[in-house]
Amino acid sequence: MSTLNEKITEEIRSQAERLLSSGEVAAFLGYEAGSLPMTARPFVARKPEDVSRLVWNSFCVLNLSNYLPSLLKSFEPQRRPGEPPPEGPLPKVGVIATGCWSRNIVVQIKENQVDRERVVIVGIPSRGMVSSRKVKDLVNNREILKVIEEDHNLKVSGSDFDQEINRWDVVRDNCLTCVHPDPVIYDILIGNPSGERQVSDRFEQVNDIEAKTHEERWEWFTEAFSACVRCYACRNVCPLCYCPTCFVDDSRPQWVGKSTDQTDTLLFHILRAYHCAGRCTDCGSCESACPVGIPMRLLTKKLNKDVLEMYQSEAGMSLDEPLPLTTYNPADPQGFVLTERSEKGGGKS
Amino acid sequence: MGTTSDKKWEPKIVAFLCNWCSYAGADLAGVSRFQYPPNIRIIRLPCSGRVSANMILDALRSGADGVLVSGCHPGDCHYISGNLFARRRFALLTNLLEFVGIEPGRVNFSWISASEAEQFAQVVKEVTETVRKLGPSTRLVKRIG
Amino acid sequence: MSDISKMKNPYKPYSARLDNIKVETEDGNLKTFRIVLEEKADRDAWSHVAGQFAMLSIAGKGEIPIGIASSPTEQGYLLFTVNRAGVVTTALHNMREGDRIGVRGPLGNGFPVDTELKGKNIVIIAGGFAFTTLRATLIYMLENRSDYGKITVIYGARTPGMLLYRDELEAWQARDDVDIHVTIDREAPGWDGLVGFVPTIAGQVAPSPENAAALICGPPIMIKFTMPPLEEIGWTDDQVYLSLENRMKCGIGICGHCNVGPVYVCNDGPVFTRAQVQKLPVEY
Amino acid sequence: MKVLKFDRQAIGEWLSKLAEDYDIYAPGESSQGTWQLISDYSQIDIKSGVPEKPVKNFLFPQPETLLTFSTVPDDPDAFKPREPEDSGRKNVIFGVRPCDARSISLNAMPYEKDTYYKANMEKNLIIGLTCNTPCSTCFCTWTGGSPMGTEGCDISLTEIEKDSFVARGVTERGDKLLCLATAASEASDQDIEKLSGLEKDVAISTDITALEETLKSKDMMELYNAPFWKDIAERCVNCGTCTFLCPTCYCFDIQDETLHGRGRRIRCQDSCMFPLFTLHASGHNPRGDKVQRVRNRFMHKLKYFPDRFGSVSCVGCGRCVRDCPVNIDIREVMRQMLTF
Repeated sequence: MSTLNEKITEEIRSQAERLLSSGEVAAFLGYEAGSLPMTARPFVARKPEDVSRLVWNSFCVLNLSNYLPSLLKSFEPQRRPGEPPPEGPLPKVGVIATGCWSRNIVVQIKENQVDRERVVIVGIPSRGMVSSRKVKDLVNNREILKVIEEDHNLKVSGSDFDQEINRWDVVRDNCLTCVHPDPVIYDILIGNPSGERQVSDRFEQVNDIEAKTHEERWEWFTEAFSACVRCYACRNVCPLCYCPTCFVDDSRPQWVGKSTDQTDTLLFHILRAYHCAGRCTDCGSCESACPVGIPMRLLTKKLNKDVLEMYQSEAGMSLDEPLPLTTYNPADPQGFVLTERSEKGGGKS
Repeated sequence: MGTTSDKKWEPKIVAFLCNWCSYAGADLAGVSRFQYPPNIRIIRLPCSGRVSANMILDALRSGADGVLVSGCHPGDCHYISGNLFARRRFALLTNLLEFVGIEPGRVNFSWISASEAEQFAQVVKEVTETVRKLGPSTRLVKRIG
Repeated sequence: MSDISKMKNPYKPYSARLDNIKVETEDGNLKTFRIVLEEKADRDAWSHVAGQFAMLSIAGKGEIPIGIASSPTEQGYLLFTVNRAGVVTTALHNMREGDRIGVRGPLGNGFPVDTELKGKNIVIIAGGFAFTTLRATLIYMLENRSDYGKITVIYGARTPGMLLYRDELEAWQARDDVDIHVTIDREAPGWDGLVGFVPTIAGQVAPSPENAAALICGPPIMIKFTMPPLEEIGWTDDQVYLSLENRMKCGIGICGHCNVGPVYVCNDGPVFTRAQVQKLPVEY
Repeated sequence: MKVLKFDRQAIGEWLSKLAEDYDIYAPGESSQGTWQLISDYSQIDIKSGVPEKPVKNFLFPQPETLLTFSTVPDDPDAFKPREPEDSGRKNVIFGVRPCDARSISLNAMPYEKDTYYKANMEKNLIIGLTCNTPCSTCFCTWTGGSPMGTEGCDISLTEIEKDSFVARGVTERGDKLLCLATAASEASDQDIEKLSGLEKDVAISTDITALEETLKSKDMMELYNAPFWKDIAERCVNCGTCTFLCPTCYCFDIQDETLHGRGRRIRCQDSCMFPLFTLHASGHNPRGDKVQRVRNRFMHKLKYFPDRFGSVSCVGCGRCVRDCPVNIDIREVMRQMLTF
């Protein structure tokens, strides 16, 4: 009996092989096995023989669409700024996409970072990815030497322990509160769509923080973000972050200092999250990539909540709808404006 | 903006005003001799749509005790819709700042037209009083040495 | 462990004053700053070799590595010709005579004017605003004229207005112990000198490689096209000295910013022979 | 050199004694092994293997003020840099693993002329803790270290059996600290035997030998031009996780900060993974491509540094292996370089 993930892996391989050997795509973006338990590596298959390296499991935590713009660009002939794109069709790239990843591709298409014609999207309805941090916590941070994944359990073992963990207990928080596990755009679908998920309160973590006083919130914020080393892994694994010069690298003016000074670190996180407003799909890459466990996803989740409540919009749900911050409604809530205080409406949390 | 312990603390408020409405409103307030607190330092911009989160946070980082951003009333923007786009961004920003624990009232927004001199004076009074009650800003203020 | 109190803090600049500021080029983007160290002890301690650089330090803005344009024989002051490009250079360009800056150095190796180059025929080839440390070198050599054989200078800029040190160029051209070829890229009204790119002129002047060394500073593209005509008449890579540039922070071979493969431009350079550079990755 | 035997209580008493004159930092029980200012032995977590953050954060404080100056124009000393005053307070860093401790002396080689680094070496006393059970990501023996190593330590502590430690003074100042341990006893011959037994037994199995020599014997430009860099770099996201967590990544940036009439020049850790690291003011970038930056990091550690200083600039702590978001494993890179 093979597990669900093994079946999906087989299917990915055969689709990738078909796409690569037919020449339909020049490269196929997926995952291969990592060198440690609970790791998987983004991998670009370029030849049909590469596809045997492709895998699918619960540790494919980074959003593959992050690699799409640069991978597509690598197949374009080099040109100077301002030079028109070359005539004729350019090579295509195949990519695996779960619900949130596919929504990020939609955002990228809308922001002109990805050409829909040049991607072959292999959709996979997501069963949620596992947080290795949660697993480590569950085994009291003992060293994990082996993890065998079954459909509903993880068999975790170390030099002096064996433990069976219910997979759902260690699924990442963003996946636990995800309501759109199915890809919103795809060319090929592997597995069956699971439909919209019912989640009792998808913004529970945000609500908990909102319920605090501002003193408590400040305490939480400074404490939770204090370990940051400014490695920018959260920024660099984010498919939304593609600016040629990030605001943290601006020198004229220099918006934030470069050291791990508290103010500079906090400003970085506020502005990074803010730049994702209306675009973030809560894919959880940032939190998964963070080497020191900072919950920066809560900031984007708060923005997602406000965008949904105030502008009835969720990032990347359709190719037709404009991104919420590129449009407006004359009747948008403005209760936060001093001169409009008498009006009813949202805007205040 | 040096901290002077011997003198009584007075809030310092950075005001980002759009050129066409709020700045003109401030101008008219002056010409019309409406009294308002001298605590604001005005920065004129073409449109409230030009005000970015970076600027607001930079003011706080540099030690401003409060920030006021003011533009034309919705529908009156010189650039037709600059303030309507900005309104969405400001709503999200002010919520996010409060979410991380910045005191409500540090960062303020208003719509003031070129003819609303009295309202301008009123808003400045209100913001100054709010910030005065909050006391000197400490969160997100950069400290060196 | 060595006694730290006896070590010199390598990050603390000497305080200095801007003594004179001269706009060099017609676009105003290049200025020569004459600076004087504030403390007599610092002035006395200062000693550099042509081709070395220093970190100019503007408190509050940062530091930048700039080649020293004055010769060690010019006593009492230092010259730096600075192109306005980034944060610090812009701040420097906005400063006035009398303002305080910092200087950290001298740093790097410099040209081997007192060793390998002695007794040789010297060819100096410079393009654009890379003439600065070569000016220092030329003046040093002219002051010690008998130590060197024939000295040939080929210097080019886009337009007459973009030439550095114009007064001095004229004075050198009047001397008979140095052969100066000044060229501009295209014909310009009022210009009766040479016209053509530096590599072309270098090919025409064609100095003999016999007991000679060439010091070349300029944009990478100029260096690239200057080499073939020289190689044609027998120049080899170990006769050619280049000065590399890279982003720098510490200037003393620690911080890692300026490395070209295994070497640090700041400490192992900035002067390398072309033969040395050819063995390095192209990371400059 | 002194060799003492401690039980938990004796260590606790000793640390309390030391806390009178020193700030004591150790991997904290409540912080998943990050360094914490501790006041009580019970707060220390010595089980968790290599702490999350490297010991270099004490030798390159974040940020470190190099100079201070006034920016008030009327001040006659405006913009005249001064060295910051030193509080004189010293730290004891407790529970430093041999890999981290070794990084201090490796980094000291390029920092030979750096007064700040030297001062920080004097300011921080290192109490090492040897590894009886190395982690699966540990490979200190590949790079010239050992799980029982004492290099870079002032005192080396070994748990010879549960809650029973042997402490060896490694440096003179380490010995002086041990003199304050009144509740400890001289180690017996038996204890020392146990210690040497552990030194023989604790091992990290590997087929990698003579890493340094082999790498040094390779041609630099051939390694530089090797085709495998492209494959390694393909999945790299160019974040700085590896560099900031690496105990031997020592590159730094210098920044000026001013506010309200005061200014300081600081240095902070920097990462060669960032494009900004090499960007010229002209816009030209000598390492503008991801693959160039990835290659530079590994070449620096494994080729340029050993060619210049003799050792590879890696202590095998495994932090980058463990925390790289895309699982770039330096052990695989080493193998590729060795077999190329």
